[in-house]
Amino acid sequence: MSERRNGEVLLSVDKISLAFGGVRALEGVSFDVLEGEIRAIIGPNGAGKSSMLNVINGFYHPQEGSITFKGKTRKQMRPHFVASSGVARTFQNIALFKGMSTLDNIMTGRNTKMKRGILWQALHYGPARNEEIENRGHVEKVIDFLEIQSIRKTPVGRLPYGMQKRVELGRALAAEPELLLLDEPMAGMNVEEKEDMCRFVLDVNEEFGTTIALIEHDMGVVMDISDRVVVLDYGKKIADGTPDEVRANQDVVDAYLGVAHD
Amino acid sequence: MSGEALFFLEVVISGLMAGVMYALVALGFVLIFKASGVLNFAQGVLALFAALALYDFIAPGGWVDDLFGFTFPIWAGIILTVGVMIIVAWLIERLVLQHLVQQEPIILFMSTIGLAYILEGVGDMLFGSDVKPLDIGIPQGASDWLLDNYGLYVEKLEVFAALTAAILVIVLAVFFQKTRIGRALRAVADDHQAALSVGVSLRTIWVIVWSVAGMVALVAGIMWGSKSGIQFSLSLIALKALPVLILGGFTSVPGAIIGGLIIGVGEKVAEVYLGPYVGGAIENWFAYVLALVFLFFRPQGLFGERIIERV
Amino acid sequence: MLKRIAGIFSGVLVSTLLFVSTAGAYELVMPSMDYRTGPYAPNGIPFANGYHDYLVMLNERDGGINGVKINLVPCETAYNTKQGVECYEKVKGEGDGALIIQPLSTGITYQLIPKAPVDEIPVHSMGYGRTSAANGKVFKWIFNFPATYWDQAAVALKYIGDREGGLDKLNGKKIALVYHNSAYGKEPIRTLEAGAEKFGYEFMQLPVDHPGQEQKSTWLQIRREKPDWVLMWGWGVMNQVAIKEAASIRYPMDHFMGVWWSGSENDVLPAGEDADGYLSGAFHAPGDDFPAHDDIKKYVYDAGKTAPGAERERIGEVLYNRGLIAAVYASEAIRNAMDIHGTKEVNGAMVRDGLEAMDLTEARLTELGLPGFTIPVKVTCANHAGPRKVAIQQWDAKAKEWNFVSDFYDTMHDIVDPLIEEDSAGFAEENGITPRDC
Amino acid sequence: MFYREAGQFKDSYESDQAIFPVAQDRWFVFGVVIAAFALVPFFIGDYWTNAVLLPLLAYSLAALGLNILTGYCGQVSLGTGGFLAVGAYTTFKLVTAFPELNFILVVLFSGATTAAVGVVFGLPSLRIKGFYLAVATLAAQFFLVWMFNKVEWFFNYSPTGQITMPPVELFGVLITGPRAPSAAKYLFCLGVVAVAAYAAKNIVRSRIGRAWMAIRDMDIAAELIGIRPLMTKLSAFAVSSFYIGMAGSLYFGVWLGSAEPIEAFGIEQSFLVLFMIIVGGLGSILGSFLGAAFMVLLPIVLKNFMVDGLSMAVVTAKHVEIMSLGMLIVFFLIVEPHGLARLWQIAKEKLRLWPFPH
Repeated sequence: MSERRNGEVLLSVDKISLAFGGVRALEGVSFDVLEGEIRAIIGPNGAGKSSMLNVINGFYHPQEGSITFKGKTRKQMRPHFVASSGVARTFQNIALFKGMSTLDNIMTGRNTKMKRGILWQALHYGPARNEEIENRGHVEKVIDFLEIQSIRKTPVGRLPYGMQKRVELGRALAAEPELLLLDEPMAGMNVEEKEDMCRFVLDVNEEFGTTIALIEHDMGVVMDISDRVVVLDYGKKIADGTPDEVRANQDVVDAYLGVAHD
Repeated sequence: MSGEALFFLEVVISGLMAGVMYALVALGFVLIFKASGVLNFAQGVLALFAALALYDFIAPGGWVDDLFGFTFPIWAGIILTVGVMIIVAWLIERLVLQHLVQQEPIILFMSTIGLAYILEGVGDMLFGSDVKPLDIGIPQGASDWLLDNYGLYVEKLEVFAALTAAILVIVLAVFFQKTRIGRALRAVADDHQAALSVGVSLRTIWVIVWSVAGMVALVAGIMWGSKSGIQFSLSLIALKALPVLILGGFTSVPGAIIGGLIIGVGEKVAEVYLGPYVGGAIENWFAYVLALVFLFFRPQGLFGERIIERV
Repeated sequence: MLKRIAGIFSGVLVSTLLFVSTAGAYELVMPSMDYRTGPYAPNGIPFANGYHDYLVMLNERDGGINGVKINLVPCETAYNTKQGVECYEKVKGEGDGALIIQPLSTGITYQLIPKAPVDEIPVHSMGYGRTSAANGKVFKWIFNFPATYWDQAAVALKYIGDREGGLDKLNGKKIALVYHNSAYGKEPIRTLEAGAEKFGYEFMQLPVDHPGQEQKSTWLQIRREKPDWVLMWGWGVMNQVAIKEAASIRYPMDHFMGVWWSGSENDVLPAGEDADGYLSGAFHAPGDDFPAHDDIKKYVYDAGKTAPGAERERIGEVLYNRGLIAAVYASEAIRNAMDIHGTKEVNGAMVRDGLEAMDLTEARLTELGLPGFTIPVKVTCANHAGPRKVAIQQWDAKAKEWNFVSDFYDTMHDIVDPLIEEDSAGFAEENGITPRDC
Repeated sequence: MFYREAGQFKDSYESDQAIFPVAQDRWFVFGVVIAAFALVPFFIGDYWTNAVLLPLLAYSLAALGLNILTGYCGQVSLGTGGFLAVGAYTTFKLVTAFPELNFILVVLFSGATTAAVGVVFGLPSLRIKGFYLAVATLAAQFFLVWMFNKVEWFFNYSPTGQITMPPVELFGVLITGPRAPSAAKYLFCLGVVAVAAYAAKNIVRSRIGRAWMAIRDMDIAAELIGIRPLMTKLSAFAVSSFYIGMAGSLYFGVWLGSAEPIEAFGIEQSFLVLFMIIVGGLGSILGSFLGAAFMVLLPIVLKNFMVDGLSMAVVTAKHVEIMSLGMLIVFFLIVEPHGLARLWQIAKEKLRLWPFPH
């Protein structure tokens, strides 16, 4: 992954500041994500990475700054609107719907694509049934892609951790997003699982052309798969560039080695 | 003071007093919820059960009198009843809760409903369904001194209940703050694992907390029983405690007291001043609507632990 | 577990078989819809005991009614309408069929009013239920003698008039009604409103929600408004709390009057001395100084045939005697039915005729061992409420007994009759009933 | 052995999405439904209809409704009694004002009115969660019952506030009132309940149902993947109330025939229906029926067994009945906290292997 991709700017965040009460989580952070690239957000614990994703997602409303997605600028937005305009995500701590099967979990990813009203659904006939079957087809493609056919009907609560992560990725993919946000997709995995997950992320990017923004702690993985990296520390951006550039940046080294701030 | 102002004062005072009575019931809920996350639907029945047991120890015509031909003095009766409540708590832990650890809150809630049925059936069978007047010497009726000198009507029983409740809260506070077991109980509320690591078994704690709730139920049972006789209806006062709980928060002892007072005053003022214009008997729903309005501003209740949403 | 469930089912099955095999000789099936459990049990128990004891006494002493054994079928309703419906459906087909139903709850009575003509089982809602059932032309199968709630309300006004020195003195007075916030409690409102219009008193309504443990605000309003008289339509714990609260605010007890369901020992005893002077309606005497009570003690209590938990000392309580008089009316109706139809094997329809032919004179009461126990009752085709007379009794807290303080007052026909006419006409229209010619 | 799904292959998504993908289930359920419609009506008398089947059906429908809200969407409600009342009073007002109106429309309209009321009282669910919401719905319960008890228009100015259902015909057959044939009442209720259950099953396995469950399992995650919490929760309140409203219509109109608000629609009803779905199984259509059956039938079975079978005194039997009900609830919760429906599922899994454990 050495060559840079040169798509249009898909997402740009501009001078985002976010505070909870007196605690500042983000301070004037700006960066952009280009179409088709894999963009990593890294930083030590508490750097504000997850907060950043939540801002992009519309779950947190920043006090300052704006976000431009597909050429539309906004300050605040409801999460479901963000989701239906083509952003999907996974979560740091798995946020699957525990009482539902793998299939149903992934089907919820298609929610924004389905339009039939409740009366049709109650009848389960005609348009509603066709819609259901059509979307099931999409979901089956995702299931095939992630190689989870055998656990299709299993309640997700019973799946091992790695599998749950995979199902969660499936749920995000089912939405056919233009921008996929991954919050520590490999956290807590063993080496094999990590390899699988890396492969899926790269395949998604290549086969579907999906733009990916991810948070990850495993530096090796980040440097391997991402096109560009943005580094946050204490809510501020301290570096932005290709993996090699970032690796060479003194501030980044300090942040990770824990040099005292002054 | 003018007549109307005096009357308003009476309404507020009686509301406060009624609030104390509600708070006594709500307190039992809070204790159990705090330590075990169980919304104990059986709290009302527990109060009835405790009052019935007490009656049978001390009253002529009660069980002890029938079987052995004597009755216990009141203090001994109360101690024996506390003993009974501890046994009940132990049985509940043994037979029910122990098998339901780690279940969802609604399942635990349902199991306490099962308990309420069991206690109701057992209580009826053991003690019968007649009204049993409970007289343990608590002063009753209006305070003559206030009524004669100031034209102010205040119920003595309710003042007594308020004082008892105050003492009870202080005792509970000391118990929670100063004793080893009390601290363990608070630890359990915060973190089950942590509590285990300081060497207190969860099961012991559950027995203790249910015993304490049983004693609070006994106090509530005595107060309500002295007021209207011990009978089945006593178990329905649990419903009066629910709006108090949402208002005060399920986990806060001071919340139960303050919530009780707010609900008590709110519903009395509403009934007396608003009731006549809409046909009366609005107390019940007014308490809930009042609680609902508070909830809109603080979804976790006045004193409840703040709910933090994160992903 | 499965075994136990199977056990239960086989138990049910076996019992049905047993039942079929024992149904041999004709018996008079008299259901007793008790409520010995639930929030109103303290009131339900003495009534059920009175009903039980009198009928058992007839069985033991006389071998039943005219020599035909009574099969008393108790069923527990817990004063709950739905359980009452289940009970009714169960008892109505018992043996040769139930002969007369005493629902013992306003809610259950309303359930049975439309069912009675279909199942042909008469309903006697004695002093409760739907007031306009007094109109026998419309309500052929429903009886509510000896008086209705509206009569009670009218009589209360008459008594107040007497105490105040004439009904014209009611003008400008204030009368409050504290009522159980249910169909039962609302019964007297129309009558008292009509009375307010006619006599010019101010009428104040104070509903109390079930179960009625908390009445502070009600009594604070009474304390502020200072009504001259307080009437009460209460039941269960509500009565006791109301009397205590009234005492607390020092409301004069002899100006506080309950309906006949708010005037039992249960209601006044918890208030102790404070309840002294409290008034209530009544249509039968309190106490156990009647030969019938002696027979009950002898044939039922001495023989150990009591209902479970019944105590000898409680014979003669107000609600006990109410159950007893209900049993008297029921058994007399069956006796009438046997006379009219000349058979000992009566059915529900015949008992209905027996109820309509009810003419319980003082002489007959004396024969039954109840001289002066109640007023004579005469029911006709048009009038199913009988005499519609009510007396007032007063509680003597020292002696712990109720005493009559008035004669039986007649109702105010000019106020109540048009209301009954109007309400029953409405029912007839809604249900497509053509009133009978009587 | 008898319950074996091996060899049953699905060759389309459609057949894989069928309500009962396993043939044995399908036949069993068909059998039960056909028996319920075609056989039962010939064997029932007044007792079975009025004391057992009608309450069972009415409560099943109400439990189904509450299960949609609580079991599927995770919003605990104690307002069921009040919503039953809305359905019942709508029915009462409609049949007294328009006696000619087809009763099926009356039932549907009762559901619709209740749905509207349910949406209004569902609004707090946006901010208030868990037990707090449960207690907040009690505000709806107490307010609605108070209103129906107080505003005279609702009970057509009758002197006592008691409402009574006039006899109503459907396609020339009486279906309400004591003169209506038992079988007609039963079949009408069964028809409504069967259609409602079928529709509910379809809804919960489609988009809206998945959205409900997503909100139940993790509301924030659901919001972030594009499910609108407001619309989803309110739709659950609406559908749930629609069902409870129809149940109220059957409960009052066909079963009870007359009612007074505090007793018939009181807080006890709210609790009872909640017990049903917990005991039966949260988030299970079958569980709604099993729970209703448990709470309706068990007391009757216990009572009849003890009174007729053991000749126990009625009052003792009642005490034992209350106690046993409590013990059975606790027992079943300990054995299977997820309700009778799950127990049934486990039994089926055992049957699949039986009699050969491997």
